[in-house]
Amino acid sequence: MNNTSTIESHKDYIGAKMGMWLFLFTELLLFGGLFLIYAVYRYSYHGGFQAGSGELSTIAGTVNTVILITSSLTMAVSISAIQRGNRKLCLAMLLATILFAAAFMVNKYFEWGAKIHHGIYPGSPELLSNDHGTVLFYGLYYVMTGLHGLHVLVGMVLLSIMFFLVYRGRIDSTDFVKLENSGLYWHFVDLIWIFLFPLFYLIT
Amino acid sequence: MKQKKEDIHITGYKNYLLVWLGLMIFTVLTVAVARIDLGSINFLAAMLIASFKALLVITFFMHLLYEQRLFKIMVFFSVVTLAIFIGLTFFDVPFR
Amino acid sequence: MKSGFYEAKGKHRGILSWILSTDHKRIGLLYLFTMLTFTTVGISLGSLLRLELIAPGETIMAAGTYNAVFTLHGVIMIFLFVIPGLPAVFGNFCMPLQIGAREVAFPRINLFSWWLFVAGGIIAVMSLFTGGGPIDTGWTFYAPYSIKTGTNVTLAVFGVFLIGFSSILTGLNFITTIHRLRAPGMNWFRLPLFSWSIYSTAWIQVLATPIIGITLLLIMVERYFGIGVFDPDKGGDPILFQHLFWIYSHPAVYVMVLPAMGVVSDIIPVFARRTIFGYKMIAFSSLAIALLGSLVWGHHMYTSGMSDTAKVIFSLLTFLVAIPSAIKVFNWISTLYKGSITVGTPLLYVLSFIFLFAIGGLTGLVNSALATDIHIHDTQFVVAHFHYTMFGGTAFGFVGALHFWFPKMFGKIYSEKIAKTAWAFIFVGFNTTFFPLFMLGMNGMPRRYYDYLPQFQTGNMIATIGSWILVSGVVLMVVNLYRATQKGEEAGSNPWGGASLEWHVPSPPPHDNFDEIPVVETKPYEFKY
Amino acid sequence: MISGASNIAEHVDNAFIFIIGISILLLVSITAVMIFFVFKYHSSKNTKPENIEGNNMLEALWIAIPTVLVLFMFYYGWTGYKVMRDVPEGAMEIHVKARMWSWLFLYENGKKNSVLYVPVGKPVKLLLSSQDVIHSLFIPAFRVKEDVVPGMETFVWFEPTKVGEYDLFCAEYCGLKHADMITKVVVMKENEFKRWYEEEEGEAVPGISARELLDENGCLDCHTEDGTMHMAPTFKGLFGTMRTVVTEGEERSIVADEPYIRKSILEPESDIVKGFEPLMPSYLDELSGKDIEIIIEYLKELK
Ligand code: HEA
Ligand code: HEA
Ligand code: CUA
Ligand SMILES: [Cu+2]
Repeated sequence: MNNTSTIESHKDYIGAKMGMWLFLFTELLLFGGLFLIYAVYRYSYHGGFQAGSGELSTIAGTVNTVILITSSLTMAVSISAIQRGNRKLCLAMLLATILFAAAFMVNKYFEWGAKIHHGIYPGSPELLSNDHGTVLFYGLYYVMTGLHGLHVLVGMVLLSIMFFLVYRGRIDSTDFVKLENSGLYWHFVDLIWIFLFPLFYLIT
Repeated sequence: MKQKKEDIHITGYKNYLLVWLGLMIFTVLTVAVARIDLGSINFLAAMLIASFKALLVITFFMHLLYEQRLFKIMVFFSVVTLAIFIGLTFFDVPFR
Repeated sequence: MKSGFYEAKGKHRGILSWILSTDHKRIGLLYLFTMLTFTTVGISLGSLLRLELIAPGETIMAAGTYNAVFTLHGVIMIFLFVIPGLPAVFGNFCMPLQIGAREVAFPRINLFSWWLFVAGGIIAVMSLFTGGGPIDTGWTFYAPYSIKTGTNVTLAVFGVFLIGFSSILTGLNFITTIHRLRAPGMNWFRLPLFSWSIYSTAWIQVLATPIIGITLLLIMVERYFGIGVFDPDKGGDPILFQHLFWIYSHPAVYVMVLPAMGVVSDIIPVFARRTIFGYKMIAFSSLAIALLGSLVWGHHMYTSGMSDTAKVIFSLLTFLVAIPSAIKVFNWISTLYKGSITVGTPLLYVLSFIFLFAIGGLTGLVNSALATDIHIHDTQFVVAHFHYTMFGGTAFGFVGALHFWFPKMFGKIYSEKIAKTAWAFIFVGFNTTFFPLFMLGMNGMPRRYYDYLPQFQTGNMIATIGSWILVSGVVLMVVNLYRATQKGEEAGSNPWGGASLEWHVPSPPPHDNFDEIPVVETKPYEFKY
Repeated sequence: MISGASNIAEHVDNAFIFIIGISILLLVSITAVMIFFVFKYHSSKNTKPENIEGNNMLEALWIAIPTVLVLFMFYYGWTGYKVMRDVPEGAMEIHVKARMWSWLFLYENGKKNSVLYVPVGKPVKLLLSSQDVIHSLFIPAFRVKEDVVPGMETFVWFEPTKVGEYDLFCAEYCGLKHADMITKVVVMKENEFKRWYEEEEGEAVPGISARELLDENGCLDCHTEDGTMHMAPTFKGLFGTMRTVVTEGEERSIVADEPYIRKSILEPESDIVKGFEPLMPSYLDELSGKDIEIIIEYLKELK
């Protein structure tokens, strides 16, 4: 435990990353509460969950999974690029990440839109005519993918700011912890989706 | 102080591509497995694959492999905490 | 006139130089004064509750008002006073000084979390005057009542959500600070025990608070959109709400008490002039409490309809969490052994803490046992238990800390004589107010009753009279401290002869704490005679 | 503590005595030692403190002793509790319906009452269900308590050991009149109970029995008969007037005629009178068509 060298310096990069990881832990437990609820109701209402899941489009879900995983790749590459001083590649990759995020949201928009169009949204008479399991399945579906979608939006804003900072040269090969932390956040958003995908789209 | 060259590990683009490939394969796998009816194994398999994918993302994309040991301990504790919260709740629901 | 960190610095002047300051000492004081404001409201509401209960029947307020008053009293005391209390005020002010740092790791996030705290508090208070009127769910927000009642639950819950977020950011900041910013030579076993307890607390804040965050969000979503997760009419499970609520709210009681225990561990050696007994044991028991404390939430739900298996497991785990607390109590008392004790006001509060917290904790054991808790759950016995732990424990620790670090914070010393008189009033008043509630609870008087049957009259009357003694003691204490800030004598850098780092800098400390970052070579409780 | 009046009380009281006894012992000794030290080692008498860093033996001892003590406490608590969950065969079953803010006890032969009558010396099992929010049935003298949770059925059982009248409280906060949700348990000699249990109820006489219906079903907990507006619209002068109601978010006016009142009782959430909350449960399973007719006749009179 010898941190003497970092103490006098103004910027503590490891400290900054530690702060980000701690923040991600709170995010994990925030979603964790929802996973807990999901687990309990899936246990109690297996049939209803199956029925509800059958109505969701596996294709849309899979496409979004591929999009997010690929955006994670571009994010990681953009960090490697700035570390090597390749600003152009970094900017291109960041832009790609933001575009993938947008594509994810567009896909989500159509998915939700179709469901709502069919009268399936929380509290709708159409939905309430189903059994309890299905009602809860869709309740959780909207809340969990909704909260995740919100995180994607926040990520887009964050990455746009990073894009600007890299563009302005405020993030470069000697000081890139902000970009690293944004990357951590973005990968976390991907991580949550990795679990949401089988939990909602792949129940058999 | 600058973010020093020697304490950082720069992952090569190729490695990232490999990780991405792995994630893609797992995605295809999980969709495929869901198509065959294996009863309760289905759920287990889906969660196992998801956990593998998560592990890949955390170790490589999120660089945990190259961080201090302290970070790894912290991540481990947080995940265990969540598991305990869910686990203890399951002493209630199925036993009612 | 002004010295230390009170001196003007930076581009802002006047009030702005405070509310935009990123100095951990100024932020600590900001928390102190905002908290004082909210707590005054909480104290007044508590006194009103007691006044209503002086006699059976409707005395000063109707049922609906009473319900709103105890809810608000609980929400303010829990979320705006005891949870943020010690970490935000003394953690901010003293911890960086104790570990030999100039700042916390993220000063701007620190300021932001104060703003969130204020915003949350104001929103919670605003819910009184808007929408369907003051929230009447109790501080536990149990579903399905909280999703059915017409009162302004949504806004109040949103306020609490923001306060929770503020608490998370504080915790995150402190963990990073303690890991990264310790002075050279300040290894983990030279850390003062208050900083240890802040560290353990911070982990609970980071890992448990998000659970209440999502639970409160779901209450809001449920009220607006009716997704059904807590609504039995749609298949939701009200007991699941209780799980989620207590997964946070039980660990939260250790957020309240751990820092107070740290204060006790720091004050006793100073007034006994000897080193703490069993340093490592005390440090590790803080971690053990934080850890075990996350496994016991079900003890609030013995009558809820939870499965019997879960009840037995939670009961056993609850008993285990009492052991680290017992270790601490025994070690504190051993620290008095062969000391050279002077009974200053801080020590008086600390010794009362041990006595009152022992009562609170031991009655906690009565709550933990299945058979007995069935009888006393949701009665005045529980009310007495938690006032003994939160008030007798945390608030006494808070006030003790205030008297201990007051000279450091303000550079002045208060009148010992008046401080001791105030202590006597508070101590006597406290016991008169809350001890009778144990009896009332054993005799079956439920809590959250504005009206009660005649057989409960005597105990309630004694309690109400006690609350008057208590409040007069608190007023005396506040007046004494206020006078000291105005015309108290200069305190000097080390009025108590403490050994930890905060006593090595002037009072009040200068802007950057240390001219030169100290190199630590001794344990925190090695005194010079 | 109030004296116990059921078979369960004895077990619970044993656990109380054990835990509180040890606690008092510990509290007194800890406090005594603490005060003793403060006097003995006061700086006026002991000027030279001694640094003692710790003592492994002692510290091990005070981990071990509390551990043993709490395990015993746990055991007492558990065994006492087991008694509460082992319902003997052939216990008399009584259904309990809780709602804001009154109790209704339904006996196996169809008898209904708002006071709980039970025979002494016979095991009784109460099956608890709620129509709205969580309540909790609490009989201090019997040392039993169990939440009444909407959407599921919970139970308590006991065997009263002493004839007499005991208080029954609602212990879980349930809204405005939580403190008024109290009634009595009357424990009777067996033959007296039989007489009461088998006694025929009088013919339904309109007027009188409508009030009974309203009272028994908890309607009067929210709706008054004297014109004051409480949680719900008053019954006085209700019939035949124009009401402004909210139906699926839309405001509309409607006359309070027979169909309207019937619908309000059976599907209360469909039309909500403006300014009130949708708190009322449906009485589909509680009131027969005949009951509702009686109530409507009564409301017509209540000008
Ligand atoms: C600061 C807050 C605080 C603290 C520290 C505690 C500490 C403890 N609490 Fe308490 N509790 C609350 C605040 C707190 N509690 C609140 C707010 C509620 C009610 C919430 C509501 O419903 O509104 C509550 C309710 C509550 C219940 C639920 C009661 C009910 O609703 O039916 C239970 C049940 O087990 C319980 C148990 C305990 C235990 C075992 C401890 C232990 O940690 C105590 C450990 C301490 C000691 C044991 C004493 C010191 C040691 C000795 C003197 C040495 C000898 C010891 C031994 C031999 C073991 N508490
Ligand atoms: C920290 C927590 C705390 C504190 C200090 C208090 C203080 C008091 N409480 Fe508390 N009370 C609760 C937390 C607290 N309460 C909670 C959580 C509930 C449950 C609500 C619910 O059921 O939902 C409750 C419920 C409750 C009830 C039960 C209502 C019921 O169930 O019917 C009653 C009734 O007597 C009561 C009375 C009082 C009184 C008279 C005081 C007085 O002692 C007031 C005097 C206060 C003080 C002396 C404060 C001491 C602190 C300081 C002096 C520090 C000064 C501050 C700064 C310098 C910043 N309270
Ligand atoms: Cu019903 Cu309280
Ligand atoms: Cu608890």
